[in-house]
Amino acid sequence: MKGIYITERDGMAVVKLGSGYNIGVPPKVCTFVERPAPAAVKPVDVKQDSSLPNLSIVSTGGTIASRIDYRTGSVTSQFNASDILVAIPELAEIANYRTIPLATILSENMTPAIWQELARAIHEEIKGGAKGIIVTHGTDTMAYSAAAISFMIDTPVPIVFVGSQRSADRPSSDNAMNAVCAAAAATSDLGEVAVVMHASTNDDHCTIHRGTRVRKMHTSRRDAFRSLGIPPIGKVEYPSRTVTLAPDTVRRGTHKLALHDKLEPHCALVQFFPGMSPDILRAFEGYKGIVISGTGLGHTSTTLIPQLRHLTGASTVVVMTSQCMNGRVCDRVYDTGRDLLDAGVIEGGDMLPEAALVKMMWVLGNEKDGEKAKALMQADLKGECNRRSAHGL
Amino acid sequence: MKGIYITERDGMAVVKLGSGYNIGVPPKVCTFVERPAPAAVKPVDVKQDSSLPNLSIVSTGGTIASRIDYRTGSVTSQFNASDILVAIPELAEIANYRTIPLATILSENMTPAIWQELARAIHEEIKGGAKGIIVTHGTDTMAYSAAAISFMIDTPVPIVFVGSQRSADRPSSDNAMNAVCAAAAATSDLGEVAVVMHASTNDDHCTIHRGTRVRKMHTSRRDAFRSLGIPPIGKVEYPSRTVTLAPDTVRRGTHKLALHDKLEPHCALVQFFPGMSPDILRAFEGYKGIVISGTGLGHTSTTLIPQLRHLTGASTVVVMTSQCMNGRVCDRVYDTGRDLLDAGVIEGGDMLPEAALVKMMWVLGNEKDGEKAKALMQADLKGECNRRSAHGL
Amino acid sequence: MDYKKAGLVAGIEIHQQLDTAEKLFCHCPTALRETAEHAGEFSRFLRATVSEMGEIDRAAKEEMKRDRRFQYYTYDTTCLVEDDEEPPAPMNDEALSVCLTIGKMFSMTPVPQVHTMRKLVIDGSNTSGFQRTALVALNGTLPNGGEIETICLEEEAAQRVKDEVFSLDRLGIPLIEITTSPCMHTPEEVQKMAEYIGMVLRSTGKVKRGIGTIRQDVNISIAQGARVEVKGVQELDLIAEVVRREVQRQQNLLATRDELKGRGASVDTASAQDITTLFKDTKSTVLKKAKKIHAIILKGFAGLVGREIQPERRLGSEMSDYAKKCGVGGIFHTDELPAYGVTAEEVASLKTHMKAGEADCVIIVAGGSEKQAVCAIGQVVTRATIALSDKPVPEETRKMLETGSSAYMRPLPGAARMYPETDVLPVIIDDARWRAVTIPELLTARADRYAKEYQIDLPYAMQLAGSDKLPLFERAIKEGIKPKLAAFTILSTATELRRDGVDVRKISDDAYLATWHAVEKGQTVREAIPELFRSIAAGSTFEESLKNLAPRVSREELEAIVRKILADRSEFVAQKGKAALGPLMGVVMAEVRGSVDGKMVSEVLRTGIDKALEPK
Amino acid sequence: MDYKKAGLVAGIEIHQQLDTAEKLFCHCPTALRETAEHAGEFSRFLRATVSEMGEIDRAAKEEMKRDRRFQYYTYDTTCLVEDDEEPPAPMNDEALSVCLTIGKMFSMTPVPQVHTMRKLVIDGSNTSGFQRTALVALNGTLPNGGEIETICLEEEAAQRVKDEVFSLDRLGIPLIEITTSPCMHTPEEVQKMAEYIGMVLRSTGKVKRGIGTIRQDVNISIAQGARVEVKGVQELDLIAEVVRREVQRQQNLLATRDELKGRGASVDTASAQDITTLFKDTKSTVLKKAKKIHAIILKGFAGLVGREIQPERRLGSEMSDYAKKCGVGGIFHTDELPAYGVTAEEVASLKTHMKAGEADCVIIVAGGSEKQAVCAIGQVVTRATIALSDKPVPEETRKMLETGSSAYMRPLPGAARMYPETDVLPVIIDDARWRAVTIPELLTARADRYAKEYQIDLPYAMQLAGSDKLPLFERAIKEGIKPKLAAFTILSTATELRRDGVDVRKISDDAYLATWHAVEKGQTVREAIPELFRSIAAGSTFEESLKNLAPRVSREELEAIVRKILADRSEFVAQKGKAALGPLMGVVMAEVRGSVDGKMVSEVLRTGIDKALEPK
Repeated sequence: MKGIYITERDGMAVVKLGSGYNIGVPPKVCTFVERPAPAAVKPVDVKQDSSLPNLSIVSTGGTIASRIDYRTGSVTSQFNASDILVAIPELAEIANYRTIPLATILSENMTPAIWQELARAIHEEIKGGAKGIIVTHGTDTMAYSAAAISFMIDTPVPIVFVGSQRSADRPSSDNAMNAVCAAAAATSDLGEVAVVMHASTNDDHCTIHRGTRVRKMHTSRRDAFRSLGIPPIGKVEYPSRTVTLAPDTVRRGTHKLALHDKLEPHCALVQFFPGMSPDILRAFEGYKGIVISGTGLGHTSTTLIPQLRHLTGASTVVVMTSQCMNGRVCDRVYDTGRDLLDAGVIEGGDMLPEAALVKMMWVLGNEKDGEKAKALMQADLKGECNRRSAHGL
Repeated sequence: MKGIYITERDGMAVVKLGSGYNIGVPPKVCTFVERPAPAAVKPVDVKQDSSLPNLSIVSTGGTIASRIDYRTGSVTSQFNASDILVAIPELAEIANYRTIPLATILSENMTPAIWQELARAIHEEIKGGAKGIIVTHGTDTMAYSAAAISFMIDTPVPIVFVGSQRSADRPSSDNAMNAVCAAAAATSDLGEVAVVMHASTNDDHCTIHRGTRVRKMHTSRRDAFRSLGIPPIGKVEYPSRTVTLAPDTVRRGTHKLALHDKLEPHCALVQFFPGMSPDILRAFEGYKGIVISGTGLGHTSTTLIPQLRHLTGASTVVVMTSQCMNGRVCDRVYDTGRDLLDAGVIEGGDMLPEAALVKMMWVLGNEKDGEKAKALMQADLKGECNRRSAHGL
Repeated sequence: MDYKKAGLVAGIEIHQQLDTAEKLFCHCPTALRETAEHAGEFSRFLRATVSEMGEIDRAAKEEMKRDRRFQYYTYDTTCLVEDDEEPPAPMNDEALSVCLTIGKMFSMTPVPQVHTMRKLVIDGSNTSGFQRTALVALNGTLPNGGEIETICLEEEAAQRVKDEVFSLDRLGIPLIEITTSPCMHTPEEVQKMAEYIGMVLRSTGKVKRGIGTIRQDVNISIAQGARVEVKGVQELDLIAEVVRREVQRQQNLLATRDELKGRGASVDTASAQDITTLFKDTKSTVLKKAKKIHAIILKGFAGLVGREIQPERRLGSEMSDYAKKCGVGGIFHTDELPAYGVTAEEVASLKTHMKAGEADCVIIVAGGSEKQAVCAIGQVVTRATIALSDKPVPEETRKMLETGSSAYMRPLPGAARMYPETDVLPVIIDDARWRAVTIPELLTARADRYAKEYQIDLPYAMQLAGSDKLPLFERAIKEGIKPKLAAFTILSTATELRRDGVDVRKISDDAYLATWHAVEKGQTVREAIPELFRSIAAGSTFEESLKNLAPRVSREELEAIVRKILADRSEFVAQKGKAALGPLMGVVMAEVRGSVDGKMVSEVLRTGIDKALEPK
Repeated sequence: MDYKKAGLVAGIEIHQQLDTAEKLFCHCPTALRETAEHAGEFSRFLRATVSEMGEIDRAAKEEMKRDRRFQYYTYDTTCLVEDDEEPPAPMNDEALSVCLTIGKMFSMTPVPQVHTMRKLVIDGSNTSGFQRTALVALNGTLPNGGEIETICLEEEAAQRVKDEVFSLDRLGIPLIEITTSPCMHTPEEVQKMAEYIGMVLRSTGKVKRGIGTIRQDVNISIAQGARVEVKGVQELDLIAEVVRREVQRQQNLLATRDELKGRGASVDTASAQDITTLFKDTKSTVLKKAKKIHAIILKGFAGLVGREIQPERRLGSEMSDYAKKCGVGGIFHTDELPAYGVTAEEVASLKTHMKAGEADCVIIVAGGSEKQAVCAIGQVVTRATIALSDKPVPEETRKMLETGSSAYMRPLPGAARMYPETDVLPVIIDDARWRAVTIPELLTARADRYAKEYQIDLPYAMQLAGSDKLPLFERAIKEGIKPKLAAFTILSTATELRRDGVDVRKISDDAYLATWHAVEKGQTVREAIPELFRSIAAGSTFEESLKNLAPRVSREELEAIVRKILADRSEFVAQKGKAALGPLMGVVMAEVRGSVDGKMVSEVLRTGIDKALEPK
């Protein structure tokens, strides 16, 4: 039996048969016949329409397009404008694209340092005339990154994060629809940092979420991303690509371009749980700030308070958020809360714990005065912290 | 001006005037006149109907009933059957009550040790003939406690956790409706541990949630509790008190009474975030187990993996769950996931991170064999871990 | 009427909405909305909390008589705090400042540490079941010798849409409550006091204006009578009348009691019975609809139940008010029957059945259920028994009816239905803060100043200072508009248009200002303002309205018009001479439809007349 | 027909659903559902992925011709894996074991490390856009010399409800695919092979039974022809006929080509044009509805487009199939016109307009849009050009029509449209596992055993072993039911009732068993089974049916009945003597409506006859 040797896996030689099936066989039964010439990749060159707006696509590793070599079964991520337009032809009707390959990481490996590079790259593109930015990003930490860019850039144009929950190498992938909707959002009247992803399990529309108000709320569904605390800031219908923005959504041109790319990475997010030992908090000594994901209105057990007081005494900023994720922290209602306030913990309003963490990195990176930093943590900088909790949310 | 001295607050003497208003005045302007005799509390004695089923109400500090002394403005939590029936007369139509004051703590101070006491008390009551148990509990950690009791007791009768999001001393409190619905659930055909709380902001029905599948999802709303991963296991209409159970809900009498009250408190829950330092994991050396609340399908950054491998090598059980909170962990799809599996991390299926933590305490308290414990962590013990993810969830 | 002799003692409470940016305990705007704009609804029950004494407040108990599900409308301008789904925010400092200002204007003493209390209110108007209120200042005096007991800062209640439906837009708007001591002894004194306090409040420029933004409650008692609070007097002009009628009511109740006693009247509780079958063939629609009809005999009450104790109000009305708390529509009594479709034969058979004598009055209640009917009869017994008692005037909270009479609302609330709002931290008013409070110019002083500075007649200036549009006037002055133009437009033009049926409320302050600026810049003339306003009130924008004005008339056109008018009226001109100017001004102005400045018209007309009078 | 001479080469692929507890890549049950029970719906688009060569698979491309939104029905027995919203679970080990068992039965070699692949399928039947499939075993041989090339374990596709609507209940059910080598040369050989393989599959007791659970695809080619795969042959009996007809089709296509060549036929692509206006007054409903009508001349094709190449199929049908891929309903050609409401006059004017000669055929397509019409004409050109070419039989996947003919479905899929399913880890089949696989008794062997052990006639036993109800029979035996009772009920009673119009599918296995147990326990008798089954099939439960049976007849009652019957027929009895027993049995049984055991009837009747025959 003849076949193409693909790889070694768990001690077996994986061989692709003429029928297309792979099988794993002991290497010793294989005989080398010949090394076929690598398949010639047809160069693709797709014309772009220069009359359309210029968008820049910055890639951090989320793939918009993939290519499959059926001869070997291998899948390759593709990232240049031509490749993307071959895979998703509708994109060519929306804009002209420049592609900036910033990183190729799985998003769980995202770091504050890469956020800084990303912010600088986006800033450069907008300065260079891009009418909108699309950031392709793995979905795991996309919400954190979108929040980070929200704080780091004052943007006059849309900065749209997009990813896919089903890999681009499958016909059912959400990549194409998400990318098309992201491009539509990036050329729309939007003027803030957003995440654009499937609104439901149907291929019918995408939701535009504010970068500081979005959270990945499902491990695998297409519609994993949800706005918390506020309604979504817009939607994009598919395939019509009609963009509708909410009344409060920041419009294109509202803000002047500015880059504030400092971050203090020595910050952490800690979820409180019953029986949590104060010793765990010792790990954060020397940290510039920690965000507590407390229970209910923003509590920890009383036993943690001395250690928290110790941290705030040592100039660690401690911000209280709630693991409930919806609603507002209020530490004035119960004794524990008042004790926490007394220990120097500050209320995180209705911020998401994750957004609060990212904001803290930004605030502590940019404001060295402790009291001012605390005030900034409680102020609404980029829609992350609302004074009012609307009915129905 | 005359008034009743109430207390000292922030250096001021708080005085209640004849009109009912409190004002704070400097202590030096006050002159003692007389010490009025404490108000005689009218003894209340409400007849119970012995033909109704016997329920036991175990209190951990959540209050069902409060009493207000308008003379001084003080609010007192009440916890004996008569007091409760005076405050919520409908309860008398549902059952006969025994009250067991177990603890009076704010629920953020709940500990595994109190869970053990609670489990033993409930076991005792059921053994003693209670047809159902109501546990009043602060809402902050109610979901954790309900999960703990789910694992610790095999119960033939309903064990219903209930609390209120608005304090019992206000006319709008959800306490009465929640308590009435809880009593209805506790006398129903239910046969498992559940949380019964408002279904919406309306006073129209309560939802019955499975103890291992419920999470507090809002800091302050009445309908903060939500079933995640499965639909609610039932509902109670109000004021009709009609109980409807879902088809898969465990029915009364399905299980034989048994108490498994061992817990291993040396367990922790850790949420991963971008940029998290591996040093933080050092705090968990010597822990029997940790639950990671990872990103997406169950990931941490690659930089954490050596430290996780170190922990598993030292016999710490490490279970991966997802901070997405909906959906299933699957570490076979991406490289990081496969590396985590290789490092000895085990997949937590579709368990909630909080339920996984509580389950871990129980599993490690009851099963000393490491491999068996790991298998138990992945098995479905009390509905906390489903093999299938239903459409729409 | 000698009120001194009657022993009249009266006090008032004034509730005034404050015009702050945000509500008292949340960050929502203090905007009132159309109910049609509501964005969501929810429904709740309220239940009275048990007091330390094991008792429920009597007012609360009364509210609980019916199992009521309240429904609430939410808006995009309301939040989870109004929904009672989120702890309150800290007390609005702007609102507190307004209270302190007012307190200082009344020479009051501020409370060193202000505590927010919960005042039990379970009629549905507060989603929490209580109203948050804080005592801010004490012991004020007025120039006229009146005394202010307290100033409280409260949250406004939700507006009732109908029945058990409330609108949350109003809930939480800051409300200042000013309570005088019971220091007044004539109806007129009371009204004057209310007028003065209102003027002081408006002097701050931080109170809301317009219908419903201020409400007076009047406390009235006479010798032998009882303290009665008449709530919700919105028109200042009615205050004295309300006091007069309440005095009348209490005197009549005392007189009625004396007559009843003289007759040896009694309430025959044993006579209460179900008489549903008696009316099974009745033509009375109310009785026909009833599931259960009960009746009771009030022995010796005949004639007195139906006798007027206040215009349009009888003892029967009082009983009816009580009975309504059980959910029935009211009562029937034999003093008023036959009527309402009940025939003389039915009345006769009722009296026979009840074995009622000539001196007796039979009361009938028609209930939707047995429970309702029994409850209603119980309420009738309660009220009738009071009428016979040593204290025939019950202490009550009453609501004002349109004409100044009043109807029973609920018992006077117990003073002790308050307990601390633990979700709101106390606020310190220290010396520094109190010293920093500045007192604004009183409106009366302001009127004097206007008169002097702007040469406006004093009564006119007083009117202006008291006007809703005062802030607009102040803004106009600041923007350089001539004071007289502004004052005239506000006080005369707008008033005339309103009398003419034009909905001048639709003209925004911005439209006023745009109009004035256009006049000042010569884009239009003063005389065109009425036409402009008519157009704006009809829905056009200011710009559209200006464009659609009668075309500007050029000097040449004006001269031609004047020539024609003078030619047509040459005899008149010849006859009147220069005095023709006045009468003819009106004719020309009407012709040019106000689109030419009067000065120019007068100039051209004068020249024309002069020319016409020139010897030919 | 000499198939050897024709060069027939055929192979088959058998797809058989496995009867496992859970699906292949998730933990859902393998239950089929009524679409009315669906609990949710969603809709998706699928798009072909780009291959390394920048090309899209030809079958996939064909599917993409239309922009299709697929709609899916979900059930409470499906999950997020079927929704393509969750990574697949590891491969179902139970299903793999069944495959290994079958592989061993065919003496195959297992794959040491089984890799799951994704096979591109974008017709909507797979939510992911691919079918997961794994090659499990290779190179088998059959006793009759046949060869099995491969066994694959695949997931079943979603069932099409209609058009673009699919039901997810079937998606993911494990499917074994058995592919023979192209080793067969007569239609009958192919059918025998399918029968044998089916028997082997059923021998495992782990395959699903009933309509749709097994599907055969037949690969057929003849000399000069081409490989054609006819898909979806569900009835075994039709396989030989399908082969015969495909041979006939290929031969006819070759002959047609020769004739076309002889005529010098050609496709006049330049003649393609819009002729919509030509039919603007037509009475043909199809043409009237069309937005655009296009036509083309096939020169020299006259008569051949309409000539039958297979029963009910013509070259025109083939062209029509191709055209339908563009969304049109089909084509018209002048070989079949006038017809379908198109008049002779219209045909004449068409031919004139198109300048078509006598030997030419004009093809018309009626499209819903310009794009559709152009696409359809293009497809007609493609197919006509093939008909003229050196290879006039295109390699195709075809679907079987009811009678055994076939219609074009799509091009043969490229072999290389597979790539690894990275979400599923490979599975090792090591020696230990392979050795542990046990081979079950073949159904043929089982029939022999039944015949011997249970004294059942061999043909009857063969029937039983081959029956859907075999598992029921085995269960009955295990539960102690008499084999003959079970066999008789399954093979005779049920079959007769079915022929009688009774819906015996509604009788559950549990009902069968309950019935047998009732017979064994004497609660009813064998003769009552048909009546019981009728009642159950009509919707009653077994218990109800048993209760409503004709009342049990006691021995006394039976004796009375017999006495009466004998008395009524005394002459007959006297005449026939003991031989009257046979005929009268039927009469008595009818009278007692099967509610008495035949043996007792015969005994009582015999006694009665004996008594009647006794000399008086």
